Amino acid sequence: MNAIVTEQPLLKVANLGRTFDVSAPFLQRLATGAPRRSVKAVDGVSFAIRPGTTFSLVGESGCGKSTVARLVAGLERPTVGAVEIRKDSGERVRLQMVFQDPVGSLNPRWRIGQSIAEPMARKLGRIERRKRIGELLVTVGLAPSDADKYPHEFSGGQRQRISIARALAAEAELLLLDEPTSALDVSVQAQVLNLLKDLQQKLGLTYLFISHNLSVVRFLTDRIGVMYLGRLVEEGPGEIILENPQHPYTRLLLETVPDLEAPKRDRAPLGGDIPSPLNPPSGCTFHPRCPLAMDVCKKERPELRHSAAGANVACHAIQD
Amino acid sequence: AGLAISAAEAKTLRFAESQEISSMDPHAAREDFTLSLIGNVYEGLVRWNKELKIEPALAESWETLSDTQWRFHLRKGVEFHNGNPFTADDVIFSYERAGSPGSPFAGLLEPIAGIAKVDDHTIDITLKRKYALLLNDFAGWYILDKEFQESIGAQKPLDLSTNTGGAMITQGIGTGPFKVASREPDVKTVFVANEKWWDKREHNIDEIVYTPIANNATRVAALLSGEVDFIRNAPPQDVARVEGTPGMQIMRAPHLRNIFYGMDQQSKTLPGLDSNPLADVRVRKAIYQAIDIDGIKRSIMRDNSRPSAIMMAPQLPFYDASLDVRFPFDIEASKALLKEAGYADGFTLPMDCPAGSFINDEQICQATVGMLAKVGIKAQLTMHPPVQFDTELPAGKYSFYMLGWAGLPTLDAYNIISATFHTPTGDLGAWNPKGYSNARVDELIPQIGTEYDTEKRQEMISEVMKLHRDEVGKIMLHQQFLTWGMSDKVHAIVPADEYTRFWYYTMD
Amino acid sequence: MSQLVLRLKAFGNSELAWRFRNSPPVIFAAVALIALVFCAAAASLIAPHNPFDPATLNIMDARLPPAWIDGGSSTYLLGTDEQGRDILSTIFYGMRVSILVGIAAVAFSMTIGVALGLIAGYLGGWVDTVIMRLGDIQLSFPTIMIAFFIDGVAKIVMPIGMREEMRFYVVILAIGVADWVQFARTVRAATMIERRKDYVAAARISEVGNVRILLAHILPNTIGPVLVLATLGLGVAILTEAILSFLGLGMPPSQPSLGTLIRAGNDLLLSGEWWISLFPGAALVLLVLAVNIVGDWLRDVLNPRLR
Amino acid sequence: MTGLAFDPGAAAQAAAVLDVHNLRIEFPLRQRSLVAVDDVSFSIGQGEILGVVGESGAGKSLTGSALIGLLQPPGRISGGTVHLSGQRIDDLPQAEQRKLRGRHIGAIFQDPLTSLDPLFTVGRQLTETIRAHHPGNAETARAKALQLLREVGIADPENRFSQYPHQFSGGMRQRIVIALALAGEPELIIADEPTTALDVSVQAQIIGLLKRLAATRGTAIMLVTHDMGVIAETADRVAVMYAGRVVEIGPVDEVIHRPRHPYTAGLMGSIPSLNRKADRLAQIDGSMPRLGSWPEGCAFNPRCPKAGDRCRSELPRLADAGGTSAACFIHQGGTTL
Amino acid sequence: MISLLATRLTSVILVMLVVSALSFSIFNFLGDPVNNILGVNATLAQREELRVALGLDQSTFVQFWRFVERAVVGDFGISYRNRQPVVDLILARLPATLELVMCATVIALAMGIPMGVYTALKPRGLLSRSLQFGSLLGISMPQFLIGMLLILVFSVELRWLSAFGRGEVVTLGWWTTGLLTTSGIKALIMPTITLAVFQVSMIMRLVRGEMLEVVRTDFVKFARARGLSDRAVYLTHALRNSLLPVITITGLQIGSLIAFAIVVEAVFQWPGMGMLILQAIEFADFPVMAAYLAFVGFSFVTINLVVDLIYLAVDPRLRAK
Ligand SMILES: Nc1ncnc2c1ncn2[C@@H]1O[C@H](COP(=O)(O)OP(=O)(O)OP(=O)(O)O)[C@@H](O)[C@H]1O
Ligand SMILES: Nc1ncnc2c1ncn2[C@@H]1O[C@H](COP(=O)(O)OP(=O)(O)OP(=O)(O)O)[C@@H](O)[C@H]1O
Ligand SMILES: [Mg+2]
Ligand SMILES: [Mg+2]
Repeated sequence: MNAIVTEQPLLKVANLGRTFDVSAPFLQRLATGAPRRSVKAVDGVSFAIRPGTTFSLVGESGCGKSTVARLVAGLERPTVGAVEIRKDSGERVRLQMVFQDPVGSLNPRWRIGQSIAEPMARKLGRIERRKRIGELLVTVGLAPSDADKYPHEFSGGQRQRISIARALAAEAELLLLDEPTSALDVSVQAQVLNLLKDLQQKLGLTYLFISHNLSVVRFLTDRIGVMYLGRLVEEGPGEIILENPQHPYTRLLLETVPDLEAPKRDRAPLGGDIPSPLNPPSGCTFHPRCPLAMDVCKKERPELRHSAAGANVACHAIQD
Repeated sequence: AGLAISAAEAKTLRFAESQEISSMDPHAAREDFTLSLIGNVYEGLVRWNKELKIEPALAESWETLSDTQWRFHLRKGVEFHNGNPFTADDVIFSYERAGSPGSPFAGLLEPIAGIAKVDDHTIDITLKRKYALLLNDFAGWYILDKEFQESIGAQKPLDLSTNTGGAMITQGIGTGPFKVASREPDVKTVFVANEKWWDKREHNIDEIVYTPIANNATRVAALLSGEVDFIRNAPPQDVARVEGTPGMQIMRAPHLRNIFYGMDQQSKTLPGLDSNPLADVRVRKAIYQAIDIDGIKRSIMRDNSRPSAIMMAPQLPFYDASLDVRFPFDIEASKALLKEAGYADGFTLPMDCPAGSFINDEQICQATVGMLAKVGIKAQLTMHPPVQFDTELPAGKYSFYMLGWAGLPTLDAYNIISATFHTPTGDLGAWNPKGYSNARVDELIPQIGTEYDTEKRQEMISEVMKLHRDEVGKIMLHQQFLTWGMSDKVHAIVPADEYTRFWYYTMD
Repeated sequence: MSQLVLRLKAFGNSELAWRFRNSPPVIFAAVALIALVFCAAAASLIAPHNPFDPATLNIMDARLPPAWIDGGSSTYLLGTDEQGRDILSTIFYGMRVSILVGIAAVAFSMTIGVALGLIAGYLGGWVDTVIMRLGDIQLSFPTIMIAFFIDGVAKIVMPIGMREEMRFYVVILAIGVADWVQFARTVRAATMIERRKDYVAAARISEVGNVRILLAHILPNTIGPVLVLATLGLGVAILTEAILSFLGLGMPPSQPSLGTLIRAGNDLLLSGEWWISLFPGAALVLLVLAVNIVGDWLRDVLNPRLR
Repeated sequence: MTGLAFDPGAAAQAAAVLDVHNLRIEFPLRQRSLVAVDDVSFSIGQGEILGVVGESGAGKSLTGSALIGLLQPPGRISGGTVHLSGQRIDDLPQAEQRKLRGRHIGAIFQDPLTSLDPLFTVGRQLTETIRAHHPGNAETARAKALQLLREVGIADPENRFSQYPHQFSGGMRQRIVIALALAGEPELIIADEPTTALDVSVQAQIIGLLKRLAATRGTAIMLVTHDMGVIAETADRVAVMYAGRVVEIGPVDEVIHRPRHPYTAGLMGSIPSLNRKADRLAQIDGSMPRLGSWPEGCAFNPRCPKAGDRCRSELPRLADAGGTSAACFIHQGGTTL
Repeated sequence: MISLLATRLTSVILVMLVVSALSFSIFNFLGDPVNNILGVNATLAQREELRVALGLDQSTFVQFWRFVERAVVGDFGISYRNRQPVVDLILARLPATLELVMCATVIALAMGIPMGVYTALKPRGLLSRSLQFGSLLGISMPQFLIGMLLILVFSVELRWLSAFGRGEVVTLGWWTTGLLTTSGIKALIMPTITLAVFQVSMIMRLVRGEMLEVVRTDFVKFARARGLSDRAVYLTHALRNSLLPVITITGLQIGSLIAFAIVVEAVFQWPGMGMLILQAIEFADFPVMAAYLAFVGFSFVTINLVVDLIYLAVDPRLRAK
């Protein structure tokens, strides 16, 4: 949908992995002989985002979506793999992040003007800075005079707008949006989604968008990556994934989403809970819940392969 | 029924005091309190009587064979509490035990060259040199039963590094009027009357229960509430309360202890000054005359003190009342003296006092600070816990300090002047660090120690006392009073040396 | 200026102010506290006598009872002590020392505790382990034992002339050292929560340095419970000083605190001169009670979990 | 029990299990008193599921708490009536209200992680609830508890019986919460956002369970949520709340597809669709005013695209709007949107 | 379980190391016992001799090493003051202090918990308010003041209770108890009250605070929604959860009670460890001081361990792993 799709990707993530050590303290391990335990929060994730487009990560709680965002933001170091953020010119790409929790994402003791000013270029003068803050607030639909207020004087939606203003203040080209609307009411969610879309069109921003809500993803995204227990199980253009899902997990997701349009579907929700990431199932981690599971699924981990439908799928049961 | 009657008739004296008996071993410690209390269990060859005169105890009589040779005739028919007879062997054993290296009594017995047994009840003592105070010293040296000591493995005084003689902490066998019945250190010690005591029993006490109570207020409260019959040292401030309580009384007596300020008179400079004003007798006298000793007596001691001018209580032999005249309290004279000495504007004076060693020591020192301020001397008072004070003072760390001296257990001026008047050299003048120094005094002191002739001794002691007074070697304050609080059922004697000689006590 | 007025007004309308206006005991305690602190702070101006100018003391005036009792003198409203010092004035001066010791001790433990808590909470890992283990060990020794220890060391280390002057600092150290753990634990817990919050991540993405994040972002957000702790700690510190005084480890008679006064008076409890110990005792209890009531109220009001 | 599905239409006509009339909830604060819920009326029939939707702070949970008599003081019911199976319950004394709880009205709260006491086994919590309502010995209570666990779909109930809440996953815990709510065999269950904290796949399981219970047991369910999708899936009728009032109530199909109130309409428009990619979402500007600063007249008027003068001064009451009831003047003349 | 013991064990070792270093510095810092042992009349030579005998003349390091060596096998030497093995001394005083501390703790819990529950559930009643004020007063009064006032009233004026000591004690093995005699119990009353006042207030306030928070939690709300009786809701569910932190604090408090016992024992001449340490400090009785410190550190660690074990028993979440 954007004119510049042929460009080099702005963000490229290759075989990204992050393992967290969640072992008991050293002495305790020593005493009990307990082994070290670790969680593979992100395991071999690869994708790329072209400038001016949106890439969405979807998946259920704990599947590693936020960790990917934090790795990209540089808040965590990858255990393996690399994050490449580069423009053609080789210049550094400025990135910012918008978080899920509207309460925690702004320092409650700072006036919001201060918060917005924090990532601004240091060299800016006081007056210039104020002017810019005012402009940014207007851009996200607030008033310049709001700069002197404290976060608690704003509603959740307004606070997300302020976070977006802060991201824009850094003149970021890449925004990492970690469930920016899941804590909001639908009417307010619509406002924020519209704003995000407007900004992308106006400023040519690139988004890494994280959500567990497929409808929201559909509204905003160009490409989608579906994650399950730290791994990307399906990846491809939004339309293809949503309309013709290949991976059984993607299908399950789509099936269980309650839908206004087609209520009272006779859904057969899958039994079982998401396994603990501490000891994930062997082979394909989805096999215990998978209707298509075969013997090979228990032993071998499927690689992401291009499927006939046009997306990349990691499933033994899908032939290409 | 018989039990009830005897219980009703049995006289129990419940006694409390701030300290604790450190051990039942009379050769292991030399502090006055312990010696005072276990002096009811053990006896020496001689003892002090009610009037603080030496009288025969385990020795019936003695004579000098020469200047350095004494013969003692031991009392016959005396039994230890365990029934063993008392003989010359016990005396020799006790001499060897108390005089052994490491024993606190080694110094006391140092003048003795040896003891020879003549027969079971006669011994000869050879001195290294002429020594005037042998009997005084013997009153504080108690005799133990050789056989018993050997049976419990306590042939040597308690030794902390090897813990030999540990058995003596809770038990002891002597010849005295009371026996140790039971003892829990820090909690309770019970003595019972020795029915087989050799002496005529004047007392009617059957049992003494001793409890240490360190906190002054609690101790007085225990007396007032009737839980104890007798406390030594009712603090002056509580005297009126005790006297005002029906059934209670206070028995007063002057104590041998004199309180004074000692001074650094040797250093060239005092801390914080570029001179040593205290080296100047005029300054010492100025300080002396700035102190309102009668004010202290009235307000702080509540009349339980006697201002004194010489460091010797009237109760001691060789006391010379004509010398005991203070320089008057006179602020103007004091200022004039300071001006004369070149300190018209006063000076700052570091001052160090023990907290809790003497009666109301803290208050007296504070009051002194105020009094000195009136003549321009800014005293900077530091209070020290006694343990630290007693370590730092002999080490010469203080410039102006409070101290008290009684002359115990010798009860003679020699003890006082050798420790606090003599220029510090070796064992002499140990408690006079950097202090008073006078060649004539130093010359007289050893002579006083060896002179048998009482007239000559009196002359020499008076001379030393006068010199020291006139040169203001110390700033004398007062003689403390003993204020013993007790139920009026108790009839006690209050000797100036503060010893509790229970064999003179009776109870209604 | 008008900003200030506005903010004051806003404060006047705030929940806090409203709750305050509606709790008479707290108002009473706050007024008492202000009055006591004022008397203490202005002791040298308002006290009728200067009890610590030795030159003005007269031992003849010693042990006078309060003015309304026979033998009392109107110059000495609450009577005099054994040195002839005015009890009312010694209470003012003593309160000043008590409050100063209390505040300084709390400030000391707060500074150490907050700093260590921030570092432990933010850095985590072995730094955290070491600091918190240290805290555990520290907690194995009750305040009094620590005070004994510090006191003992100070007595030996310091030259004789300085001991008395330095006492103030030694007492502060003795009380202060014992209390840092509480602050550290509180701040550490708060820091661990705050550092995971998204605004910290946002700051890190914006390449704000660690020190600035700690001081400008995290510290202000942990300070609420710290202040409550500090207020309550003040009461405890003043009491601890009194207890140390009772055991002979507190302030010396030359700079007496309320505790020192009570200890001196304690010996006179049975003597009939009750005013010498009772009035300082009452002042101490009143002071600590007022501090505690205010602190307690602050904790209830500021505790988000109780809303 | 036949296992046959209940006919909701018929049930609504029969005596309503719950009948709320003009309910008003107040918070007496400082000087003034805040009215958080006002003029709320609705009824739920046997086996019927009434969905209650609305933005955060609209008063959904308060209404639910008021019905089970668990309003947090100083909040109180200050007007209106509540009838349960024909009996008035809002004015009952505390002790009587307590007897209703669990026995006649069950409740399920949002967070299954915090609804169970962590220190007691699941079995203990179940049996204590059962025995609070039904006389019987420990044996029968245990049997009943196992039966309940089985009913809510817990596998291996015998083993699970003696486990502690932390040993269960979120979805299972919510099942246990439901079992506890059912323990007294109540006629009505108030489910306050029972699925919000759960993952979508688990969410679907819980919704299925609730629907099955309504159908097989005939329990009336008030399902509070702000997820329209869940409502569409589950509810028979739906009440839309805005600023403490019900602005529209009617059969779920009507409300979703043919909303009569401008707020409902805006709400529906702002939900992105899974099936169609929209360029822009229809959004309602602004946000719901906070409690205590509700505007004069219709509370929605500052955000309403169709607001007129009357809306700014006068409060519209719920009235028939053809198909649903809506509180909007547009329908007072009968015109649809 | 084992891991818990292991963590605790390391902290024991850590604490003990620190303690021995601390105690040892005390050895070196707190002054010289020689004067106290020998009295003022001892000669310089005798002082020196005793110093050598006690090892006080040796280098700090050598002294420290000797100390640690012996401390490891529980030999803290011989008290300079009581001239008894320190360990015997501590064991002899232990029952008195423990009895006092335990009685105070029992009173604190028996009164503090119900008072806390009551004030949390009925915060506005007159009784509640009085209790709360009382508890504030309780934490605002220094113990020695309470003790002295009690003595003044009940011993001196009314002559009901004993102002000092433990009264008659009964010996049971190495333990001595005053709980079996009338005079023992009478003697125990005032010190226990003095020591407990602060604790009662603490526990009450703690329970109240926890209760207030727990009562607001979802599971209490849900328990009420299930139709449980108020008794079951508050006294079973709410109280049990409120008591978890109380366990920790009570553990910590028992430790500090041992310390505060110093003050109470000093006022009432209670022959326990507090008196022992006070006298030891007065006397520069290093071995006792060191052993006391070690004992306090050790009991803290032990109490912590017990607290952990209780937690383990009470909180199933901890038992999981
Ligand atoms: N700092 C950390 N230490 C240990 N484990 C972690 C850490 N951060 C994340 N994890 C684990 O990694 C996994 C993925 O977490 P992540 O937050 O990325 O999931 P998510 O998909 O964003 O979930 P949600 O939808 O709940 O936000 C989880 O199992 C989580 O417990
Ligand atoms: N205890 C209380 N004191 C004061 N106001 C309260 C209290 N409880 C709730 N309110 C207010 O009542 C209003 C309705 O709250 P309620 O919890 O019913 O909202 P809700 O519709 O359930 O929202 P959500 O979807 O966020 O749960 C809110 O504005 C809330 O702030
Ligand atoms: Mg996430
Ligand atoms: Mg709600």
